[in-house]
Amino acid sequence: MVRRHPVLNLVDRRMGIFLAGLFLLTVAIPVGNLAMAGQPVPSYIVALLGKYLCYALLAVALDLVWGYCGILSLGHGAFFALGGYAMGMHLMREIGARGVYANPVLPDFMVFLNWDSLPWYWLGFDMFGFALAMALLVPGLLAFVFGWFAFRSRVTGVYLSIITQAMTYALMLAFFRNEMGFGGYNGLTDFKDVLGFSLQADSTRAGLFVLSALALAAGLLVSKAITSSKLGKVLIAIRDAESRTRFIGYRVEEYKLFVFVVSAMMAGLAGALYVPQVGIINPGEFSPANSIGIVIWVALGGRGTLVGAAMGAIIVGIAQTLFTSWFPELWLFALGGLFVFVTIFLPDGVLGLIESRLGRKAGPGAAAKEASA
Amino acid sequence: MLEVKTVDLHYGAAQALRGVSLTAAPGRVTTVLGRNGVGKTTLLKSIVGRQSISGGAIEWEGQDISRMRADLRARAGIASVPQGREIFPLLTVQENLETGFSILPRGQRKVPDEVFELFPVLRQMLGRRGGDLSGGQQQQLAIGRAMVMKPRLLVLDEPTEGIQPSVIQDIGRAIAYLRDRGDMAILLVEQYFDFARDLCDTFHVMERGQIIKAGTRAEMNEEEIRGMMTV
Amino acid sequence: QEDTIKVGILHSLSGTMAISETTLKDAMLMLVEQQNAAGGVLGKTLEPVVVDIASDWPLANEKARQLIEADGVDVVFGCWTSSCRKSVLPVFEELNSILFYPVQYEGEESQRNVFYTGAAPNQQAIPAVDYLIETEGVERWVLAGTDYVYPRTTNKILEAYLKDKGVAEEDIMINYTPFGHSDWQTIVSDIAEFGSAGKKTAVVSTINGDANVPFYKELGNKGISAEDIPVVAFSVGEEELSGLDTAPLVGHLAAWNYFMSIDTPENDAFIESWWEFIGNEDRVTNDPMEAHYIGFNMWVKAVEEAGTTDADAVIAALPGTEAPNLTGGISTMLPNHHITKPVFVGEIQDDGQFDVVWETDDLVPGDAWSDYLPESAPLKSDWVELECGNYNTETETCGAE
Amino acid sequence: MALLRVLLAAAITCAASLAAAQSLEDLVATLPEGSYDDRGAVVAQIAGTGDDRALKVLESLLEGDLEVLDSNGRVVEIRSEGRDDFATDILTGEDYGEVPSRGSSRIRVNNSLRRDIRAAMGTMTLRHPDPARRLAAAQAAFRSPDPDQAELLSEALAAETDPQVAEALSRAVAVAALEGAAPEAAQLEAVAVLSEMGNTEARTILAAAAADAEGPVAEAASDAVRHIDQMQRLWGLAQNVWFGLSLGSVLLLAAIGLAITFGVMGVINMAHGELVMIGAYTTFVVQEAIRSSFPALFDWSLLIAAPLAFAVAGGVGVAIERGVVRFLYGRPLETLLATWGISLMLQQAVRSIFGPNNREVGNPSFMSGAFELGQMTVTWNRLWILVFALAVFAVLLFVLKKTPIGLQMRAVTQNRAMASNMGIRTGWVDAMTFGLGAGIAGLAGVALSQIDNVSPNLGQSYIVDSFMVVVFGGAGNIWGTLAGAFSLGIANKFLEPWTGAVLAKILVLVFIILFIQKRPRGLFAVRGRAVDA
Amino acid sequence: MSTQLLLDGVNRSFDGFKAINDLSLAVEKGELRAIIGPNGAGKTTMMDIITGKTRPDTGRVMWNQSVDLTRTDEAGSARLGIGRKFQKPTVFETQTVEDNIALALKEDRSVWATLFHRRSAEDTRRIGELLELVKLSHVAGWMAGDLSHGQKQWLEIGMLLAQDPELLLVDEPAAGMTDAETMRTAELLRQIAGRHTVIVVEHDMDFVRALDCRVTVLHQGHVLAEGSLDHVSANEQVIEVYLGR
Ligand SMILES: Nc1ncnc2c1ncn2[C@@H]1O[C@H](COP(=O)(O)OP(=O)(O)OP(=O)(O)O)[C@@H](O)[C@H]1O
Ligand SMILES: Nc1ncnc2c1ncn2[C@@H]1O[C@H](COP(=O)(O)OP(=O)(O)OP(=O)(O)O)[C@@H](O)[C@H]1O
Ligand SMILES: NC(N)=O
Ligand SMILES: [Mg+2]
Ligand SMILES: [Mg+2]
Repeated sequence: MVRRHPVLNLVDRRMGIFLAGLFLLTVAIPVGNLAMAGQPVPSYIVALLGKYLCYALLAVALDLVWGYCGILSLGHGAFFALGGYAMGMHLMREIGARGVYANPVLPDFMVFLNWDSLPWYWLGFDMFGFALAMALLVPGLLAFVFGWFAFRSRVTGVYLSIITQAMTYALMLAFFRNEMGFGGYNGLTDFKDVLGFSLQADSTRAGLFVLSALALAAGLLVSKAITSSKLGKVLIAIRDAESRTRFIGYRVEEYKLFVFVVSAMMAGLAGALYVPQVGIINPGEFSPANSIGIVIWVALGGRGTLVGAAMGAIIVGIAQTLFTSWFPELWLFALGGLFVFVTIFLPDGVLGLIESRLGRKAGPGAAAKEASA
Repeated sequence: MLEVKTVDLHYGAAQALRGVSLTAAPGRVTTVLGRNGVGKTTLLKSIVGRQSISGGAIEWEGQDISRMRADLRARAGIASVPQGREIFPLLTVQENLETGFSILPRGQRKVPDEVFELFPVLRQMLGRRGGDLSGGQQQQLAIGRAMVMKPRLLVLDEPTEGIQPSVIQDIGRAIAYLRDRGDMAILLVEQYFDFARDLCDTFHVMERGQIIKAGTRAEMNEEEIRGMMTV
Repeated sequence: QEDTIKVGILHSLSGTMAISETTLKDAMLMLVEQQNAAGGVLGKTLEPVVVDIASDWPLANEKARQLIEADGVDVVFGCWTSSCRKSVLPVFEELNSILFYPVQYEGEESQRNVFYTGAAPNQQAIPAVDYLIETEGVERWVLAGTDYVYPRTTNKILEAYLKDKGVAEEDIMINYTPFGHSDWQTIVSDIAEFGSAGKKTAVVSTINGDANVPFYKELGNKGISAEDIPVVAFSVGEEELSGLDTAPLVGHLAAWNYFMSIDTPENDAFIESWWEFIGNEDRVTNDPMEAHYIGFNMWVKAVEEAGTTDADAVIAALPGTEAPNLTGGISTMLPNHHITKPVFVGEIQDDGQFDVVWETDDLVPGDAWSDYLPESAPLKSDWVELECGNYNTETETCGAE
Repeated sequence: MALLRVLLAAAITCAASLAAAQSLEDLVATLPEGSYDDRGAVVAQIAGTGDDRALKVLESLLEGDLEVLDSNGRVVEIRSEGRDDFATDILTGEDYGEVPSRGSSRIRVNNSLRRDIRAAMGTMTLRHPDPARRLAAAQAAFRSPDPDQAELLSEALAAETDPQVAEALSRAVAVAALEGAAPEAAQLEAVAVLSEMGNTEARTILAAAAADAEGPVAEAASDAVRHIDQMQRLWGLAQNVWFGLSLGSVLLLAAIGLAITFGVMGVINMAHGELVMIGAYTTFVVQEAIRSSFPALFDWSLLIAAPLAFAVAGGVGVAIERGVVRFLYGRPLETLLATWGISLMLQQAVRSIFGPNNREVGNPSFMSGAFELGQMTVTWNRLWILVFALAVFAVLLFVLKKTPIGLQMRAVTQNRAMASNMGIRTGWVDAMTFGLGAGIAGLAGVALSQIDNVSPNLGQSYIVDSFMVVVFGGAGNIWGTLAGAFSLGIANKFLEPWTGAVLAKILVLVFIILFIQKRPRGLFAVRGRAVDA
Repeated sequence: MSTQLLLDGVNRSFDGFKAINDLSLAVEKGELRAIIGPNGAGKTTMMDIITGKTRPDTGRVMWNQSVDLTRTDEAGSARLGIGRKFQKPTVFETQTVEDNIALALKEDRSVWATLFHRRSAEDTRRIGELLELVKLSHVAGWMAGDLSHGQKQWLEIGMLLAQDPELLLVDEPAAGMTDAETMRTAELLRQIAGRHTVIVVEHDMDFVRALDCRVTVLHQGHVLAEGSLDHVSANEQVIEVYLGR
């Protein structure tokens, strides 16, 4: 038998098909658009797809902690938003003197609130590298501090879920406040360019799209590497019988902290890629409902499957895009109905359906569904 | 009279029972013996309505109950002491016992004195949560809880597991007493050979989802059966 | 060549803002229907394209792009919150299309592709405060608002203005509450306390949306009457009042550029057709609806004048366009893309309507850049002569250049 | 302010002297003309005529019912019946029958004019047979003190029989005494009365007296100010506690249904808020029906709505349980997805049926207004909501702990299969439990309709707080929900004056996060080996 | 030989009920010790205290005369070398029987080590050996949740052995086993003892007899008697509260 490279070992059939599809999209769209006249794929579709891919990465991040370690975070939107803000702050600084008040340093909203200098926490964000690092580190650090306390105190189950929700809710209220220096309710907007490329150029958009796809692929592979290692088995053990895992000597809090931080950084990266593509980051991203939305994507796609989670995010994204245009006044019936339908008729999520159609077993076993709840 | 007729049962694709038949009559103790994982618990689950069967029939007092909901079977007089105790952990001992009231007419909703006579520890612990009891105490509670229902068929899955010797003797005496009263059929799954032999009227030995040996107590050959229960 | 002209309608039909914006969507559908009945525009019928932005601002951005790029609309009427506008603005700029924004806002903006038909702060807040000072003799002020940009800016402008007028620091109390705040006990009793210090006190409310109903209910139940401490609101119109029993609130005030109760033939006709369109005579009209009415009519005129729906031509044609408003005047689109509007102060009546107690003599031109904020005082917007939204009159440059 | 007072006083005296010159007829005829200020002067003159009809004219003007008929220029009082208006001549009482809505124009009043009218009416109604009117008059006199009226007030006080009115009058007398040059004894007496009154209004007057007056009066006044300050601090504390309890009762109501569906059953019921919303809309529908068919029953509307809301929301709950949730036991997290979907559908359903806007739900009279408790104002609706919340809690506690169905509910949620083996009809019990939780959510909706928006967003605004309360209190323990609701309510209300509402809310959330570190299973944690197995 | 485990004057009560009452007990390194006693005597609670699951109200629990076990948590005690089989079998239901054993294998339990861990041939051999021992080889690939009650008990024993702990706390290993298996288990534990310290709780007197070791009788959280099985079974009080006549 031919020995496969360890990275290849990570790619099972499910992941392989998904990554292949992703690769095709990333190559086909930009190349097609640049090569062919008349843009076969309109730029709004590119922007849309880029946005979905960011959501997909966020969903993968959540699935890593929820699907594999049983940490139902109702606050993952916070990590996403923090990553988004970090990038948003950089884009804001990039505007420079092109803002409406032509202030070379202060963003417009600060000028307009009579701030006379940049708050300390805005320093350094003029450098792209710094901002990108912050997009990973700030969510990571928050997750670390939050997780450090919560996991050591053995906060689990709904209690953990609710405090993560409290966390994102508190951040939302805090970011609403103008005094915080993040643009208040309106958030950060009016971005002009990134690394010198105009955000309105189709080529930039295509570039961001490709980057999002790469990030998603990387996120999937990293998550897969984690979950298929022995550590992944420990995580599942924690998910299913936390106390038992301790008795055989695993420091549960360390394991939880590890995935929680990795997941938060992934979410932060998703946020950082999302912001330049949608052109706005505002505290609405911190809203508890948004974070619940992420959970919904994962549940819909198939919890504990990674690829399913990514698909769930994309499916809900597409459904929302289509429904809000097709039946703008009644679409909530359609979306709500979809959720109910999936839970009752597709207990293993959409991916479960597809795979059982193809005659293969989904997820970490049927019994997983029962015990892990 | 309970009649299990060539019952098959599957867990997904795996078959756990293969054409199992047995009867349990009032006034008699029917035992089922067998090694770990041969399907004893599965058989009992199919009788009390926890697992649906895929072939054959289960009749109780002349009525086919194979497709009946579990609570209706309880109403029809079937009570069970499951493996693993299955105490309601957050209900007090008193409340655990009272869950059996739902099938009793209003006037009869009282915990029978014999429960406390048999298991005095339960009386001391009436206000304690079931989940806080020790393993053996929980086992006693599980038996007591089934007795509250005044069943006509009592199904016991390894009732002596985790119980101290003196209480095992009491349980043996209690089963004998219930049997001798004559109005109750008792179906007992046991690993504890001596205990089973002392109580039973008829016995069945299971192996890989099938009954490979059955007979009356008189026909029970210790050597042979012990042999069947070792690998 | 297409035989219809598409009009995008970009409002929230679900989520927190649906409560306000759904009506605007209906109003737009009515205006389009009426215009079609009157022969359409440039001989073509108008085709409304409705989408739901679900009170989600990144989604608004996506939908705006979709309307313009995929559906090919020639103009969009939409948004309520400033965040929505800020979110879609780059799209309109990039794809060079037109947005009509119908809600009163904090100002400090003028964009080539956006036409602001709601009030700028100088068309609402300042006149209302003047009224309270002059007519009610108010000397002490509570500035209460929801914690976001519009109230914050408005209050900043007002604070500067009041201090200019000699109001002392300790006679101004500023209070912010979160969105959807529903427990007003503490704040209402603080207001009562603040107002019982012997000086005539008024509340200037920039409390937004859902929070108003519990606020007024608390006010009514606590027995704080307009005669003791009047409240003047900038975000409470007929629609918000329709969720309230207004009997205890009679005399509290609101400042707008339109009230349903204003007695003009245009308004009567508008209300009649609204009732007919919506099939319910209990439905009210309000200021942002009027703003859409004006904006829509201006757009129709500008298109007719330009002879095309091409964005550049229409943008060029719009400044100077006049259209009757519903209160008997003629509003004009200014070079700064804001319009002239009358300002009214009305008192709440027990039937849920407002009774106008004061109005400006003339229409007030909307000022994009407030004169009361130091940074924006030197800025000026003129898309006709200067072709610039933020021309600095001191450095004589346009924005960043 | 002082200037205003002088002007007003001048106007009144002036009106009195002019009374002979101008008849009521002439004055009423000039009423519609001129600015609000002009109208204010005319009002003072009308009050000064001493004409019996003057009071009625002023009352009608105050109510905004006075209009001028376009057809004949007469000033009439308008009565509305449905959409139709009827006019009667305010002075002659002549009936002009129905008038078209645009056929008359209202004589407008604004706030300052209303104040003038009330002040003018004040002196006329000091001896009015209705004590409420006398009280209003006394209060008006207190607000616009006039030394010239001191005597009038004292006489009224001497003749007064109603203790409440008498108290108000004595206060009015006191301010008047302090304003004018009353003898020292009278002033000291006045200081005592105001000190007793103890609120900020009194404090302001006393502080002014302390500054203006001399000798013992000034001293007494500054003592009184100190006394009031001290009392107010105490009352401030009491008031915060009350606000906290009241906020707590709202949280309790919103959360308590969830304490069953989520706390007891373990169903992450994201549609809980929408069930509350359904209760509120039921109230709305009941009130609409009452308004249009039996207006006399309006005060009973909530009592009628409560059982209906329980039934409607409970019914919807049973439908949700039987239709969806029952397939998901053992997969509790998937109930999150399904109930979220249901909540979206319910929101949209309400939006489609009732429209996206707020609907008006009125307060019945027993829930309107407020009463004074020392220096605290307690609103009736908040008080009743607190009582209601506690009552609902008590009933629920009884059902869960003392009834067979309560025992069965708990048994089923702890071990569904075993419960079934015990003969419990688990399906039925599940439906009843979910229905009970939903029904209680509906009841909460009835109460919340009294203080909040009735809109399709109602549910969304409570869902996060409700989960917070249940979990903070300790899921599965309804005492925990009670304690959680009140402690969060009180914490919030004590923080709010210091930090403002936004920061208070943030701090409460941070507090919850920290608290859960200390007690990872909530305030009233279920402990023991049963749970950490 | 030195004292491996020492309990000294340990008390623990639950809501006023004294589950452990001034309990003192010393177990030597390599010793095999049986603990018997009535239901509710406090045997399981004692194990909870040793493993750090339950904190005593008062008293000392010393490990190797140096480490205070009242301060370690569950993972800490496991890392010191204390392994436990639970009375109620608890296994990782959604993982295979084989993985259950693999997770329990004595290996570096740090996050990094597990992340980069690759199963060695030695691991595989050891897993196979253990599966054989507990008679679960034929179901090695099954989800542990699909096992019967008795099979889960066996898996627990397998996991305990996989940890290769210094001290084995074995709570009712014979429950649910046939008589023959019970004897085999006793034999197994006797073999292990010596190299390992073993504390066994059991109600099956035949099993205890087969262990042939020192027996401690607990009653109401306190040591009632100690000595050989014959010695304690002759004790009137033990017969009264535990064995029955
Ligand atoms: N958390 C708790 N709350 C209340 N009582 C408890 C708790 N934990 C244990 N108990 C009580 O402490 C006593 C000792 O229990 P333990 O489980 O240690 O007994 P045991 O000796 O292991 O009994 P068995 O032989 O039945 O397993 C029992 O009476 C039990 O009910
Ligand atoms: N939920 C389940 N899913 C799949 N297979 C199962 C399940 N429960 C039991 N089995 C399998 O069915 C067979 C019979 O199990 P059962 O529990 O009936 O055995 P048993 O005879 O009671 O054994 P024990 O003596 O160990 O209690 C076993 O092979 C077991 O692995
Ligand atoms: N522009 C506003 N009202 O947000
Ligand atoms: Mg079994
Ligand atoms: Mg035990």
